[in-house]
Amino acid sequence: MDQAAAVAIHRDLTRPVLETGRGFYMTLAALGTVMAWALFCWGYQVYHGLGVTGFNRPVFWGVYIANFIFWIGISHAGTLISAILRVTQAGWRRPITRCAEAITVLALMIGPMFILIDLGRSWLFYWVLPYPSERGLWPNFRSPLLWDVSCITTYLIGSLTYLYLPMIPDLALLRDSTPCRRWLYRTLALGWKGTPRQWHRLETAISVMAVLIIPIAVSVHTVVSWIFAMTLNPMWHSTIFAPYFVVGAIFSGIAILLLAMSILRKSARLEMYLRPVHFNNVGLLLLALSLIWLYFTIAEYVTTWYGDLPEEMAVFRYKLAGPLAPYFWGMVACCFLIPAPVLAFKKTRTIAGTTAAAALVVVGMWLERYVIVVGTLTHPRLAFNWRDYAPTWVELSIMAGAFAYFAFLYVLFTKLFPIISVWEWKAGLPSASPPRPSPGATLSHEPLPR
Amino acid sequence: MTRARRHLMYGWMTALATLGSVAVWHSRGKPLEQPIAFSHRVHVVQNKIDCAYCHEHFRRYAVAGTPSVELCVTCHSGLRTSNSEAKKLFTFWEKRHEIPWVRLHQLPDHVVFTHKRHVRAGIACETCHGTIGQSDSFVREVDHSMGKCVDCHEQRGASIECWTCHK
Amino acid sequence: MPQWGMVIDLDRCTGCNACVAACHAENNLPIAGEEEAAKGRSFHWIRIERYIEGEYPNLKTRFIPVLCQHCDEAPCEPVCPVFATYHSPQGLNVQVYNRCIGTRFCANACPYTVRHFNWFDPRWPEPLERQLNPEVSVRTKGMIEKCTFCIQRIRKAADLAKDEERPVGDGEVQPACAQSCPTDAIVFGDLSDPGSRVSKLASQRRAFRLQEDLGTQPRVIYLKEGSE
Amino acid sequence: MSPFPVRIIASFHDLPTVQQALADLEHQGIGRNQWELFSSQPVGVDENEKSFIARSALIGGILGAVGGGGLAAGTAVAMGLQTGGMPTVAYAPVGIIVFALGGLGAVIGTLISFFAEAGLARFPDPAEAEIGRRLSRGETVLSVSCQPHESPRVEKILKLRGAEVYLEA
Repeated sequence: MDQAAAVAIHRDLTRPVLETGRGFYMTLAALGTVMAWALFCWGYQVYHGLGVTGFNRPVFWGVYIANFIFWIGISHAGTLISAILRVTQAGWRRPITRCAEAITVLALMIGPMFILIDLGRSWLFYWVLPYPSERGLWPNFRSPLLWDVSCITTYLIGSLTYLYLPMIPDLALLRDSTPCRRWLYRTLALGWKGTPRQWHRLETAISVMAVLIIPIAVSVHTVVSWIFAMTLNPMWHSTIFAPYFVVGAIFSGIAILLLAMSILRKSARLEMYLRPVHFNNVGLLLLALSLIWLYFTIAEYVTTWYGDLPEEMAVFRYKLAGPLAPYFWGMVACCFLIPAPVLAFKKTRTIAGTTAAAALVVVGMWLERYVIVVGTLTHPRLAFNWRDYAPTWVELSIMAGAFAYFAFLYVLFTKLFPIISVWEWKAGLPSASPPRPSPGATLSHEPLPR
Repeated sequence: MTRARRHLMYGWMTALATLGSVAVWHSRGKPLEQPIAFSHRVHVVQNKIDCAYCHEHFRRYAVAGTPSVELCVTCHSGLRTSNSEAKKLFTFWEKRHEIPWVRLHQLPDHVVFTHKRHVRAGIACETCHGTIGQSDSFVREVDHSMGKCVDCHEQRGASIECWTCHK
Repeated sequence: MPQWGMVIDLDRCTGCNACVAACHAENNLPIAGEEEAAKGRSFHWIRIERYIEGEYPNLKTRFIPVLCQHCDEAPCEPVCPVFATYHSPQGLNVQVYNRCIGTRFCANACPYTVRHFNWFDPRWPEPLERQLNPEVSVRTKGMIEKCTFCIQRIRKAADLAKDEERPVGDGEVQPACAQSCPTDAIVFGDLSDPGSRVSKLASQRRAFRLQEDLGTQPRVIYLKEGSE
Repeated sequence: MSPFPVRIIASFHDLPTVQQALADLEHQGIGRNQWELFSSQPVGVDENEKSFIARSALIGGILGAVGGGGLAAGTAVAMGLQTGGMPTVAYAPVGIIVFALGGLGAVIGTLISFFAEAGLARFPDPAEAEIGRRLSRGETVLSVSCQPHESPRVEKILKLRGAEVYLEA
């Protein structure tokens, strides 16, 4: 490989790690303020009880659970997409895999937080973990919430591993070349030396993980959907929910990945690395998912409408023509009507076009979660109990805090670690096809000077 | 292992041991101050008075009950005691005032417990109350932890269904 | 082992709400207050649902007292992650308040919407806080609660019967709602005893159960209103 | 104590040159056990040496699945509480836990065997700081251990291939 090119890549990709501008601190301060306010709101809620939210009977869940599903969905950005691209050996994946995997790990730190916030007695959350206690009490594995605990734990550990493994050579690189935070990189690089054996084992481990993480990711959103589908409630008790949620998750994941790419491109000056072709390709993926999402949505709603069961139709009408109609039609507009044409034409599938479409999809998918959770709960089977729901300032503040927290963590991540894999990018250069044969053993012998 | 590392480890071990002993000491509890320095030992061991004589409700009710000042006086009026503590009893008696005994055991609100059922099942007082009958002081000896209850219920084949004990 | 059940004769129910009040007094139900009740946070372990049929002036109002149905195949039970709700051998669907962590999953899973959540710590206007029942715990914020079939009364009757070495007799246990019903519409007893009053009523042809098609096997059996 | 007292470290600009140098060394009787290669880029290795990672993932997965099944079924039996008319051990939930914890076991198995095989998570050798610096500049580093009398010859071969050589005792 060209030495100069390697040096340039190294410089470009580690620049965001090394150079810290005023914008960085201002961003962190702004996000930190929102987070502090949200933290105060959460404290307020724990102190007074969940009554400070807009929940009531029968709407026992609301914005919090909608956010839980939304963030777990976002977490499908990374690992799943990057795993699929790796397994299919798509060459254009190189600049976006780590960016996506980081989204996964960070979103997985946000999502389960909402379950904690949603608990009536948050301080007892550890009762859902299986551990021996003097009471001899264990959690109930029949509960879909325990399935979630198990699957999300697995997914979090799996995606952390999957983020970490390809990062080791870059951590070693930073350990050896940066003047700052060396202790961090030395600890995390674990003594990586770059011997052929290590490289080979790394590639094996990454490919094993890529295969493992796909079924794990699918299982996570499957069990998230089963929280709803396992109940008898109208328009929750649906067999389509598991694949519908998985598709929605990948859909919103790709959208947030596009947004992250677009922001990073500008803020970290990575125009040379995140090129229009990447936006084009990810945009096409987004288009495909938009169509699949539409198909699932139609399948879900048309069967309900045709079946015309009174309990289900109550929810159906509330969503499509009742107070939730703005949310529902907003979702349709944001998930399909606007982004699909934008993504379908080459002329609009530009960086700006895909970014705008992605932003809409993120909003649309949040609306979808909200409509699913609230729509059904407002209309339980016994009509005497029907009631509306509106979130209060506490819920909205905590939700804003979660978004700020995610952005905060992401900014911090890009500050600490190169967001584009340096070694993978170098390995992807055309001149750098690594020679595969065993060194020393198979090369021809030239006459040697004595 | 480096020197610093070893020191750090010793530090951790000391901290853990300290924490552990503090926890043990704390759970043993301190003796309670009562309005009269009453001694169970004098009554139960020396004078061979049955628990039921003073804690008279335990066969029939949920609570065992503390004796009324009247009950104390029944015996003590016949005794020529020069004990200063026993004299305090008569000041309460003369004022027709119950002795404000400090309660030793208080189960949480969510627990159902009746002395009656346990006594009728043949459980001796000492099984839970330990050696308080031989003691001069008031130490909280009863283990109120759920594990203790469940273990005993399991051993004796009593119900361990949640609603047996929780309300 | 008795299998507790309840029969509610809708023909006799006048919708007077005596059962609701009695239940409040017996089971330490907090008073939500006007403002909270308007938000849908009232507490009534038993509630009288009103359904109005017809157009003015030809109206007919129907009442159904709805309480926890103590389903044999209760949808609320398996979803609890911490076993705070489960099925007792006597057929009661029980809620262990102090084990509840407040996921509210059970409340969402219940097709009868009879579970209540403590949004705040309980409050009683003066002097109602002085008439709390010591045999029923006071639930704190963040817990789910619901009708227990007045389990404290069942427990008391069973305790007495055990002392006297006999089974609990029919009619010996009366939940507060049944006791206070002026028209005797609510009958409680052992469904496994064919001679009990509740069994006899339940075997009438008028008997039906709420949302029977869901397969939840409720323990509360309603008797249809007579159609003249 | 290594039988080779002298260690020569040389850095090259690219991998093909290193391979030529290695061929030269082998011709001179310096075998596989005497050199070590460090690269900032993926390099191939002898494929005869099979990795255990995939099998370790499988073993971890099986252990996790068995553990998960045991945990879910064991809990149900130990608690013995009936819920929703379900059997004590309900198969569908157990299956889900088996799947989730099987996945967890496989991930952990992969991670552990990767660390073990790649020789990671060990205290680094201080000489590697210099190697690391050179790697971070995009160079490829070759470290050759040899007897003192061989060292001039080795050094010469390496230099002829364009390496920057520095000696280390």
